[in-house]
Amino acid sequence: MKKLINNPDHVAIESLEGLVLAYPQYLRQVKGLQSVVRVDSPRRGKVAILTGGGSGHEPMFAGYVGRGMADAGVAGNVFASPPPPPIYQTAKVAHGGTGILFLYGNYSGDVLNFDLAAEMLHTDGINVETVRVTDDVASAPPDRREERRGIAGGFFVIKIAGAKAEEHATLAEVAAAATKANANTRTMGVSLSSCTIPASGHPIFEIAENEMEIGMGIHGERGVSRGALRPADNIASEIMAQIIEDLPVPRGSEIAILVNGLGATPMAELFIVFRAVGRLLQNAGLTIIRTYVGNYVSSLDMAGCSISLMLLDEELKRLLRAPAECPALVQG
Amino acid sequence: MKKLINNPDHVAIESLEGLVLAYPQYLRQVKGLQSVVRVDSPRRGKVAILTGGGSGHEPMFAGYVGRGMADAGVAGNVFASPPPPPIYQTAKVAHGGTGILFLYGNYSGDVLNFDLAAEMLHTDGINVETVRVTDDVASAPPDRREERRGIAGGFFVIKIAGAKAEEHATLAEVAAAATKANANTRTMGVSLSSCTIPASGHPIFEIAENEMEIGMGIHGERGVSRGALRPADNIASEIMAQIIEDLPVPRGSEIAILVNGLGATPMAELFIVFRAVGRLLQNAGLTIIRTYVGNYVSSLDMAGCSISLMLLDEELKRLLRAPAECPALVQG
Amino acid sequence: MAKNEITSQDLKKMLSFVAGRIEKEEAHLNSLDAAIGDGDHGITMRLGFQAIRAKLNELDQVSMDMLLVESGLAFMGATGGAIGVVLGKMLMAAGKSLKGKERMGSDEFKILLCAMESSVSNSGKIKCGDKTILDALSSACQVEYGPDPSLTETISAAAAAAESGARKTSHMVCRVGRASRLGDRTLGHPDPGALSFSLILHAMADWLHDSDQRTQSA
Amino acid sequence: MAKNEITSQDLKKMLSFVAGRIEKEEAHLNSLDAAIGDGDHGITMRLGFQAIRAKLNELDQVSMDMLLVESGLAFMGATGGAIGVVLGKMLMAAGKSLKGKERMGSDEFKILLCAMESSVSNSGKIKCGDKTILDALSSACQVEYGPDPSLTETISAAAAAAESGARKTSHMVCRVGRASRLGDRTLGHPDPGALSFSLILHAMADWLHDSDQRTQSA
Ligand SMILES: Nc1ncnc2c1ncn2[C@@H]1O[C@H](COP(=O)(O)OP(=O)(O)O)[C@@H](O)[C@H]1O
Ligand SMILES: Nc1ncnc2c1ncn2[C@@H]1O[C@H](COP(=O)(O)OP(=O)(O)O)[C@@H](O)[C@H]1O
Ligand SMILES: [Mg+2]
Ligand SMILES: [Mg+2]
Ligand SMILES: [Mg+2]
Ligand SMILES: [Mg+2]
Repeated sequence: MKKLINNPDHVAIESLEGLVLAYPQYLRQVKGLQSVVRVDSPRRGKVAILTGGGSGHEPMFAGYVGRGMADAGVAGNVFASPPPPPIYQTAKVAHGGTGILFLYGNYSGDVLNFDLAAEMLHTDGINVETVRVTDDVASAPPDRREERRGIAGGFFVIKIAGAKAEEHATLAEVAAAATKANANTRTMGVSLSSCTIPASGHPIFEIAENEMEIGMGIHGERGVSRGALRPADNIASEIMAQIIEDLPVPRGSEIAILVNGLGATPMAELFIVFRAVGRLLQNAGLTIIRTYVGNYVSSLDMAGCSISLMLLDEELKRLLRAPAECPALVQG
Repeated sequence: MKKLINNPDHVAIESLEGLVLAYPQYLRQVKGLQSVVRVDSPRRGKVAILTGGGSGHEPMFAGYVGRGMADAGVAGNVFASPPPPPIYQTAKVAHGGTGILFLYGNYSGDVLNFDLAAEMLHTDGINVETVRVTDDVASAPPDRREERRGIAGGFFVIKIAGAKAEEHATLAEVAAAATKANANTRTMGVSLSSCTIPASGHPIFEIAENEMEIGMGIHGERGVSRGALRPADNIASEIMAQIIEDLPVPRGSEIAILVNGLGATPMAELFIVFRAVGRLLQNAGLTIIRTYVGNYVSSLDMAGCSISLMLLDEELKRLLRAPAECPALVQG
Repeated sequence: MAKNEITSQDLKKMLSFVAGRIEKEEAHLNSLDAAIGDGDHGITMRLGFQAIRAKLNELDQVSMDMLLVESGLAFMGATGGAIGVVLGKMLMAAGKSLKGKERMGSDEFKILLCAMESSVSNSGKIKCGDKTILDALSSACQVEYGPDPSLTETISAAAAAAESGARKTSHMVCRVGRASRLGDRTLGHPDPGALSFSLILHAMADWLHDSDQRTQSA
Repeated sequence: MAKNEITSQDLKKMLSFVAGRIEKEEAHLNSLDAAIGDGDHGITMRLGFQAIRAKLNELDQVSMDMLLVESGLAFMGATGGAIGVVLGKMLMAAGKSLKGKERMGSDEFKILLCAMESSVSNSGKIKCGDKTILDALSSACQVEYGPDPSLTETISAAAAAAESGARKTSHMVCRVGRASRLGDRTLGHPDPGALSFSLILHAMADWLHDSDQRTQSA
């Protein structure tokens, strides 16, 4: 294991502290906690969006806290949901009086911890709605879509919910927009290498020098097929075929695309993948309203990428295009 | 070698095509060439900034073409300067009638090719000024600073020159701002792994599982010290000490910082490095006007990072803060 | 004769001993979790028990029930993840079952086990056979003891049962947790949470055995 | 008797043969460059000669000088990097030295070598001993020939001299190019560009030998 770190047990907190130090214009750390809120929190009258989950997916989650995005981000240890107390306390700091949307990936650890925190907030009389991201096509069949796990598509859901909340929508409206964004988003990834949890020091799975696995999850969960590494064009078309089979997108539709690096993938490779994706989509008669290419939701030092597609309607298009300013996204 | 690519000989062009397809709002490809210009080129009356160099450093160079940044970016093959003809032709497309600034890293291949292109443009009666980036502290002693190579600090120089040109400054003024930015910028890197040129398939140098090299260049050029991998805090302080020794920065100075990933380094690690850097600088009584953390100038799939510091005066501060919109940087 | 009861002071020492054991098993638990989950279970357990140990050092003259409730809170607060809530709640339920007691003997321990089991199964989401900590816990609850067992005998038997329950999870397919989407790939590997629970009981039994010997030789 | 002159048609075939040889040496040249530079020299040479080959296929009935000038332009345009300009200019200078000639014999070739050398050393930035292609090129220019050598003999001797010049670069320290900052680390490794040049001359000599044999047996 070769990492630019100090104590392996302090990776989550030190990375968060670095983020806060780098972007004081957008966020501040909640005192004593492994969490951040918008620098201008609480915003009175605005629904607060709280996101979070295990660390190791930087810049997710805390990197998406800012204007037009989330109000709060709570980081657990590497690959572990944060516990209820910091979720609860961070929510209290971010709450602007009109309720809170919990927005996170659908993993049982996260569900257990966020649900407990939501109960504690309810006891305090604070309204909490929850939307769980379930964009990973590979993680369960279509008839059990609600069991799917959440991966890079969570970026789109935060973007949409954040923009909706910025319009001073109600909690129900913000939750509805997030639910729609999630329902319209599909992601599938490909892994070329394992990742290594700092405190463990060992790769979490084995993969041969010439192998890749399509559909692998961001914690090494099994995907849909393992085989010899193929050219980027073939990988892109296999992934897009799986996505489009799961979410039929009629010709003429408008969409957004995210080609996401898992942590150890050079930008050049992501652009080569997007080149294939973009051409496929143009040939399918789709209009790409906006493209995002980069490290948006990582898996520690895993090599590989994921492709996320969000099908847009007029509302989603408007919200996607709305301005945003946070460490991991600036859009005018 | 495990890469998301197609033909190894087509990495440079396909990555550029992907970039153009992803960001049609900022740039367009020059027909038939491995180069891009701003989507609204030529901008009449504005000095055009042309940057370029070998591929493999994505998002440098083409990713910095856009408003408030460069007007044109010419990509060579991996680690090879582009030849004179595409530089010349791209310059002609971008030229707005008031001259061109050539802005690139100081490598003999680049110097040879860009100088030839500049001669060709002079023959056509077009004014060309050249500023070569020489920010790499490790590459030559202070008394031979003009021999130093250019690495991640080129990002700052493009940002400053781009903002200056946007103010409709003259060619001489833009060149002067770029020269000042370069004179005020220092960078040093640390490598944890080699990179592999796609068409070669072999790592360009060996480094043991527990080793790192401080000061190594972005093509594997030897650095100042090789030794056992140390904690991020120690690496950061060693690099900062070398930078500050080379460019004394009085207490109270204002600076900009870039913590740059070399291609295979997770964001979490970059934030941990910046945490150390930021604290050191605060303790040194310096004010960080703006921080950039991410993959700004990569070295294919090399693991490691570099730290760049630019000392600001009033003009540089204004230009640094000016808006910019290009694939690799959006700033309001 | 085996010791029949322990006090709050004993429990404190016992928990600290368990913490040490869990820390030693970190790498082993990580590798079990890497096979079917995300490879962090040993780390999480260590962090949780480190937090328990730190909390125990703070607490002085605290009743048995509060010792366990505080341990549960400390564990949950320091870890997160699935196991944080599940084991945290188990410890709190264990504590509540001892409310008003100054000593824990065999009977109290049996009740405590049941209380822990309820805290997991009452969540409604998990049942036996889902390949979780519950499979080890239920096995421990179902032990049939001889007449009037000592606390040491009770915990030893529970530990053995938990271990065999944990072993049996190898033949189960995971339905929940970060491992749940692996489906059949989880066959042949035991559930790390179940194994952790059996380790905890074994460590408790070992501590009691040692303590019994100390008493005898004294 | 060795063939004494070649025509434009011969030159075309010869260049194409050289291209094939260079392609075969790609990995070797990369590894030489990896030792002291950025590891791309073999790739660049292959791309350059592939471009020359493509250009030659386009050109029909072209004079000898234009053949080389066009090859130089093709090489430079397809490669970039330091070697693109340097070898590109060398080829163009070689072409210009043949202006008006329909055949190249030993004398023409000696003049051509000198023209190539001037194209490099006139840039003013490079001198012998700087560990570049120039060190192989100058060695080739300094050969003392016997009386009235054939073209084959001339090129063979030049190739041998270039090779020994390239070998000697192992004892030099790099001053320019992407390798220049390595300083002493470049000691003990030959310069890849110098070696490429000797490979080119060797391939030309080999082609001539084969061609001479074909002529004899015909
Ligand atoms: N919903 C659940 N109910 C009960 N136990 C669970 C549940 N989900 C997971 N577990 C237990 O947690 C263990 C995994 O713990 P750990 O690896 O620390 O957390 P995570 O799954 O969040 O990475 C599993 O082996 C299983 O025993
Ligand atoms: N300024 C120069 N003048 C002459 N030859 C040079 C110069 N710089 C480099 N070379 C030659 O170019 C070779 C390296 O070529 P190559 O690796 O293809 O280009 P780059 O150095 O741009 O990666 C060196 O071995 C040397 O012979
Ligand atoms: Mg986990
Ligand atoms: Mg090169
Ligand atoms: Mg786990
Ligand atoms: Mg080279």
